[in-house]
Amino acid sequence: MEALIGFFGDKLHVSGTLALSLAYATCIGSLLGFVTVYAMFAIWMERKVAAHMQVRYGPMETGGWHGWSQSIADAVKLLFKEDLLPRDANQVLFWIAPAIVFCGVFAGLVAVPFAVGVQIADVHLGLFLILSLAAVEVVGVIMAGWASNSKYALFGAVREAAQVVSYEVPAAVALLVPVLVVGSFRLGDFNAWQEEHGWLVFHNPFVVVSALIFFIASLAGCKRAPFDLPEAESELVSGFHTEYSGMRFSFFFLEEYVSMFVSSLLVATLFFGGWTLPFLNVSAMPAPVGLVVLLAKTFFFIFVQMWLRWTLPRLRVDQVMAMGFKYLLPWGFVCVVATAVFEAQGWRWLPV
Amino acid sequence: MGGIREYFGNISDALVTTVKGMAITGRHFTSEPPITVQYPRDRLAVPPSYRGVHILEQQKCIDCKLCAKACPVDCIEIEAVHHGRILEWQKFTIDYKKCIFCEFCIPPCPKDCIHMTAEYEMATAVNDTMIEDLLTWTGLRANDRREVEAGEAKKAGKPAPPAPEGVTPQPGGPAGGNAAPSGVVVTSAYAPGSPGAPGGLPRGPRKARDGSASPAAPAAPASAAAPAAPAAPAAPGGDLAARVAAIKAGLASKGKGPS
Amino acid sequence: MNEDALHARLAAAVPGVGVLDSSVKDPFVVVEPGALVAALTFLRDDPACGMEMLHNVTAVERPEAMEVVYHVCSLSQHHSLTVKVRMPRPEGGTHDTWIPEVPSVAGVYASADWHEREQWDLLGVRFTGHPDLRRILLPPEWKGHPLRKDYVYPGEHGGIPLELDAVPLYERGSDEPPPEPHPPRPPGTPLVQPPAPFSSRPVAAGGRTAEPGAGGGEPH
Amino acid sequence: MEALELYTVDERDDLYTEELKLNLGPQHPSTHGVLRVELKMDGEIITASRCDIGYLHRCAEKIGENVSYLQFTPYTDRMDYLAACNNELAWSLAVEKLLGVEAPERAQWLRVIVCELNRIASHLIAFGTYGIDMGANTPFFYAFREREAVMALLERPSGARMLYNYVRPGGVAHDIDESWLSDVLAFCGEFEKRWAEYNQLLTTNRIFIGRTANVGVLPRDMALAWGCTGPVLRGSGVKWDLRRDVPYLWPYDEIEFDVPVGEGTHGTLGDCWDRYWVRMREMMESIRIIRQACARVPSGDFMDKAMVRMYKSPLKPGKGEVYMRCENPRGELGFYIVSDGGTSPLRCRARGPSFCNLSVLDALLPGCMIADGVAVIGSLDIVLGEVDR
Repeated sequence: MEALIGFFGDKLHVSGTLALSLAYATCIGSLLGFVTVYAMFAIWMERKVAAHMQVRYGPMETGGWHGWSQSIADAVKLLFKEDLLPRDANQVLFWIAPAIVFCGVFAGLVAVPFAVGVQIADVHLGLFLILSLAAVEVVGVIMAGWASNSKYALFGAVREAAQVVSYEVPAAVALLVPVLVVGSFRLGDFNAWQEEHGWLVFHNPFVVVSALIFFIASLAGCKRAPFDLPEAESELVSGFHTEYSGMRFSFFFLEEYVSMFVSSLLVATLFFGGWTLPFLNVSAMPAPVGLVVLLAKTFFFIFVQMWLRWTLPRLRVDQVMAMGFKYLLPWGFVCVVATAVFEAQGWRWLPV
Repeated sequence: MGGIREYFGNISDALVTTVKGMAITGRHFTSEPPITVQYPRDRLAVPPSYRGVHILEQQKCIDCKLCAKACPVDCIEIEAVHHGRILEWQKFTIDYKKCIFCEFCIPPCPKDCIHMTAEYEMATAVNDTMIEDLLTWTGLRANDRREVEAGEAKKAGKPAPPAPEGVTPQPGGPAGGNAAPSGVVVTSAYAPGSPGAPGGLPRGPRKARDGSASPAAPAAPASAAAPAAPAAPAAPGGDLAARVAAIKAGLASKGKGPS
Repeated sequence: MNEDALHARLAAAVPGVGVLDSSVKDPFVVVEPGALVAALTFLRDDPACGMEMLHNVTAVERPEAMEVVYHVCSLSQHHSLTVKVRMPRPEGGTHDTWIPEVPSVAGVYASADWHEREQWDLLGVRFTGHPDLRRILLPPEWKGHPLRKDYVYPGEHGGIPLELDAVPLYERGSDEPPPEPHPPRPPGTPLVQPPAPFSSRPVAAGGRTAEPGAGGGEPH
Repeated sequence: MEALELYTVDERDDLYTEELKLNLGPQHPSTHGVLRVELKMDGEIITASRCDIGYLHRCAEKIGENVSYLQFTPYTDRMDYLAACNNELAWSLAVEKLLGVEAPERAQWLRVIVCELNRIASHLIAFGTYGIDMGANTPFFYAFREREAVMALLERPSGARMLYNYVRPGGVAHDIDESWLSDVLAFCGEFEKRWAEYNQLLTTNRIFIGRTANVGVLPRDMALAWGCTGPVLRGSGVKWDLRRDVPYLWPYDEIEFDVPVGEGTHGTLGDCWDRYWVRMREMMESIRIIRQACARVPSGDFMDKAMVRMYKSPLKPGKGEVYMRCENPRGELGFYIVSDGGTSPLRCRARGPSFCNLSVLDALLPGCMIADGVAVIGSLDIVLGEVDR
């Protein structure tokens, strides 16, 4: 980010605030571009992964090889689709809800280090910022469910409120473990720490358990796989975004894939050593190599999320709550305490 | 104590069964090839015994209407004027909006002249086009017309009109190479031997037919729906005409007997 | 236990039970309407009969009477019995005037609940004492009982014409005359347009399809 | 239709709560057809439910009174369109019993094979759609892969893929080609491997068990009182299968197969999981039956000689009435035909198994959550064509 401001400063002889805003504009623009391209690729990838797991082909027609341009066609279709507004829905809330939902998750990407120098805002409380912004998205979903004046959407919104809020607690507790080991909230520090000490996952067994807990909690956070109750097709027709169509619906769709990306990225950065590789000194190499390594890990976790979605049935609302509070939370606390003891004694698990 | 064991049992059970389930879908993702067929391009092979669109061998049909009576949904309508043994065909339509493809119309036919082909693609946008006419020709063919007039003349006592020289036996298919018949000679899509009948020549945009004996080779690409040969004896146009001629000869020889 | 023994036990226990008619392939017992509930309760509760399940209730409209037939069967003793109730048709008893009354057995067998509602709905047999005798299959405001022999097929229902080939309402404006149907298709033009030339890939013979994209089709 | 009486004000001291009336259907992804259930909801819990059927009512019984005995056969296919052969079998046996005719031996064995194949296809749909009701979409596609093989097998002799019109009064419509029996045996071998896969993927899955065990428990006497039959009754522990207990087709006596019954392995006896597990084991029993039947198909004619004239002139059975019931994949399908000597029956009543199985729903739903309600409807495995006829 500073390099960008510097570039604007001397190349275009622009004064301070204008350079700052220009730099931010380019960053946000490039991030938005990256996110939409990623979302289209992820949607196509999900349809192909689901298809091949179900002995069928998936999109084949649009574009040449294996229907690669299916997502672009869908996006264009959604652009031209009629944007319905239910008769006595609450117009204002109905209109704002998708925006809030998308911004909540998209803003989380601000504090994420993509490669050695590539980071929009090097926030010292990066992890804390991302978690709190993820909570904003819940407000948008409840607004959508309430505003669309349909009983099924209302049920979806109420389930969303119960599930996502209650799964942020185990997620936060599970994240305490890496923070405790590394000692800082800044995501850059995690990469640096893991460069010399090796991947955090191999640090002690409880970090592995907390990684699993965080992965499951983030699944529930972005309403995926066994926890996709707010948009349960077989019960609630399509949950909170039943009444949405056209571009508004695509915002919800985009949000789901971006939150998948954020949570996979967090798992990769915090537990599996961001852009570091055990044998290769990646930070010495040029920035794109780190970016490729990080994205490879992220897409592996996104694949695992998709794999889970097409294997497991859906949980019931009370089972989701029970699992959150009876299984994930207690084990989260156990991991935190145990890691604290391990750190104090300096025990290590593997000779790394 | 049971609670604790059950608590840990749940955790291990959940993890083990999830992983086993993922193993199945993972194996399908990597090693099982997809089995779906991309429909308009590739089509599943349809067995010859498939019950699809009907086909009528009009020469053998004697307008007994048994098939129309046997139909549970009454979707067959037949109209023909009887001139003694000769039939002047108006229509033989099946309403495919009602037809349930139960093949009850096939067994009662005394002459065994209605069959079902393996053709199943009949989607159309307009309801009225679902009423399909199975006739190969309507009205009277030239040969039949002459016999009818000869009969009436004999009845009225006048001498029979002289037969034009060089009349060749009437091939079963569209009217032979003689004078343009008075009836509208039209070839139905699925009549035996006509292009487009399954197993027959590929169907394509139809050129106006003016009595030319051999069907002109249409330019449209080969897109015959049913690759498998249909059970119906709709052999390719060539040898069918020969077979029909043989039947005609047979009819002519025992024509004197009770028809 | 065969039908005769069953009938003997029933006739002994419950008054008003008729003779066993075994002229037909499935012998049946005719019971007066008044004794119906007692007979079925006995058949269900008596350990020797042990008719646990009433699996069918049917009303049959004969020219001379309306019969309601109850098929009960025992799962433990592997036997079954047909019990009939006959309501003679009053003279001049037509579709609109004659609604026969039969006591409901929904109290004895819960399965009778829906069966009786269906017979009321389709044949107009009123089952007195039924907890919730509403129409089950037809819309609630439907008039008449379709399975009656003298039922007149209604011309329209709720403004929707019911003739077989009626021009659908949405095609017909409220006032302007119905549009004349499309010109009939000249015989000979193919019913099915040739499929659009989608792509050049060969038509697969077996179930397996050629790998898309690879194996280009023959030139055209 | 008077509205459900909803209690409006609940005088809890501060919280003003109200019941919600929710319409599940007739257009809903998991009602297995056009079924509408009016639910009274207190939050996620269903407090009262009322089924509203009749959206697929075609009055087949009125048509039965206007067409001949042979012509009604294709209409019975359209009742339970997932098990067309079993419907035709019940109708054909009823007409044969009325006429006092017996189908030839080869036809009887072909009927057993074709009906058991159709039972597997029907149970495969029940298994696939039950997976979708629970949220797992993948088993559906595996189920349809096997069902496609069954439909291809049944297509060869009959000529149609779903509504076969193959079993007719007096025998079967066409003879089978010579390689058909070997293909059926090949399918049986292949199916067993796939069946084990289904269990590993869905049946033993902890989430699936959590969603179905102890849900929609149907006690034994309640099932009997409501007239439930088939896998719904057997799921509650009652060993009652018409193929064995009320023999209607003599080849079944010469075949050795057993009747799977619910045992309450996960949760109480008679819950959704038991009904599901009974259907899964019934598929394997059908495979056993098919294997034994394929080995014993004798040569000979496939349609009774005297009955062939029914194609030309309609049958005229004498006066009489007959009730014939057969084991349809969903339960006991019975045809009660009253004939007054004419060419078409005076009254032909079809007792559909789904009609009685569905009548239990109003008693099962109160107390469940919506997700359980969907699970209960799925476990009853109803087909609305048969409920509404």
